[in-house]
Amino acid sequence: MSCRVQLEDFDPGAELSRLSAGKSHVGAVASFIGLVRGAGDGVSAMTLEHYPGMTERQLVAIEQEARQRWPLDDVSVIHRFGRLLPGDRIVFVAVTSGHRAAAFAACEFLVDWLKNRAPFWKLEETDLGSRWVAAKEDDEARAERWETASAQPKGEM
Amino acid sequence: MSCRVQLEDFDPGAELSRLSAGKSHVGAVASFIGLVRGAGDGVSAMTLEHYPGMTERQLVAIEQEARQRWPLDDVSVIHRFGRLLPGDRIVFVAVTSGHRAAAFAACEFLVDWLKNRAPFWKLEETDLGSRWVAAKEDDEARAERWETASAQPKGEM
Amino acid sequence: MKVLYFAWLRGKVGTGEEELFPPPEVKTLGDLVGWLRTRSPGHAQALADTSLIRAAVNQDYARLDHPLSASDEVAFFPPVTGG
Amino acid sequence: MKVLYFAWLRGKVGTGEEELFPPPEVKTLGDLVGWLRTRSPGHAQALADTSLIRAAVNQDYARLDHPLSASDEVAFFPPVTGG
Repeated sequence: MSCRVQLEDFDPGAELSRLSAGKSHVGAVASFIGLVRGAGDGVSAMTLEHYPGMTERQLVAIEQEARQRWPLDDVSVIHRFGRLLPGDRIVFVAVTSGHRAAAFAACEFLVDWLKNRAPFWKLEETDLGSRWVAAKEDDEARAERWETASAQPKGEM
Repeated sequence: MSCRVQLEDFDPGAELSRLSAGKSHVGAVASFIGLVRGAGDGVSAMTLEHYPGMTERQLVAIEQEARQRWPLDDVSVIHRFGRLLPGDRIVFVAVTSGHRAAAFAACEFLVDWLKNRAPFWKLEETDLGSRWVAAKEDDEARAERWETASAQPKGEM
Repeated sequence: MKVLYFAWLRGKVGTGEEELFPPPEVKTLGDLVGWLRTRSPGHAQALADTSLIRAAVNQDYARLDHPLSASDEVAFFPPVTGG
Repeated sequence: MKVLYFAWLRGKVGTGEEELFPPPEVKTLGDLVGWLRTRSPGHAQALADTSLIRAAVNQDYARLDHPLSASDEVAFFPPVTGG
């Protein structure tokens, strides 16, 4: 598994090639790229703050959980922080497996986890000033579908 | 939508960049790469035969169906034919959307469709000679989950 | 009428494509299968068990009761295995 | 004990990180929240409604009844919005 939390942009093509290079037992590579949306929402830029160390630590646990659920070959996760503009890449998740069902399910599982558990916070810049983005109920509900052991506790903190 | 059925290899990174270039309303890019598996299965190479024209024609229909189900921005499908070696890329599907749930679902839908409806046939080369790969019940079952209008009829042909 | 064969059906029939002029009583895909079986032992073998094969008329999947006309493109093939 | 604040909590508290020595009666995360609220109006405001915030102890999510020791790293933050 490779997990990077970084300021710099990344190259999805290079990551995808690296994950499957020289492997003849990997039939499926499922991947996800998250991009900054802007314009329509009036967002001119955003700054991603994070909790260094906690993401990496939590990702190790969630990857173990994914491996218990599905037969995976490899996992790559990259999450950027810092100031980003609309259209910029924020996050990359790729999963390789012998079969596509496992690759798709594990990739979506990891993306849901990143959205709902990884300690990142978005500060949006708009014409009216900057504001911290509120968490979406929808994201929490999606993550709860998986009933993960490492859930972000709700309510009573 | 872009759909290519081709002999040559493709560059997933270039495709992914093209799909999201200059778009600030696309929040999510879900993609899938299918690779030839070998070694463990005793397969030294395979040749993909196809029905030129039918895939492209059917893909237009299935993409329309995907667009009715999910709000999609763009779709790219590449499927190779000809002789391929273990580790070679066979197929690429990428979907862009404002939100990840739609991108993931539509991408998996299109891959299932390609597996179960697109007119391609694999001839595997093994130590014992070459053999046509039989369709998997599992693939048909996965495609039936979607209950598509353009199903490959079973049984009575 | 253009008739195409793919994968192992092509091997059994001995060709991937033939231009045919079925008699007027061939009105459906099922009629065509019956008529093709009489053309050669290879045709008969390839089309022996319709539960093992799939067909398309003008590049759309079709069932045995699908009506045919002289200008149609018909294809016979095993269940697909791409992706 | 190292205490970290992220996003809008950091703004209200006025710092992202402080090294603190809570009294012995602070045995749980809940006790710590109560004690922190007395440190400044900013702390009180940031930690006023625990339903709006999340916490981690040693980089694992934790609930209010989580026990604490002097060497722990504790973090308070809003529900996450990454990805």
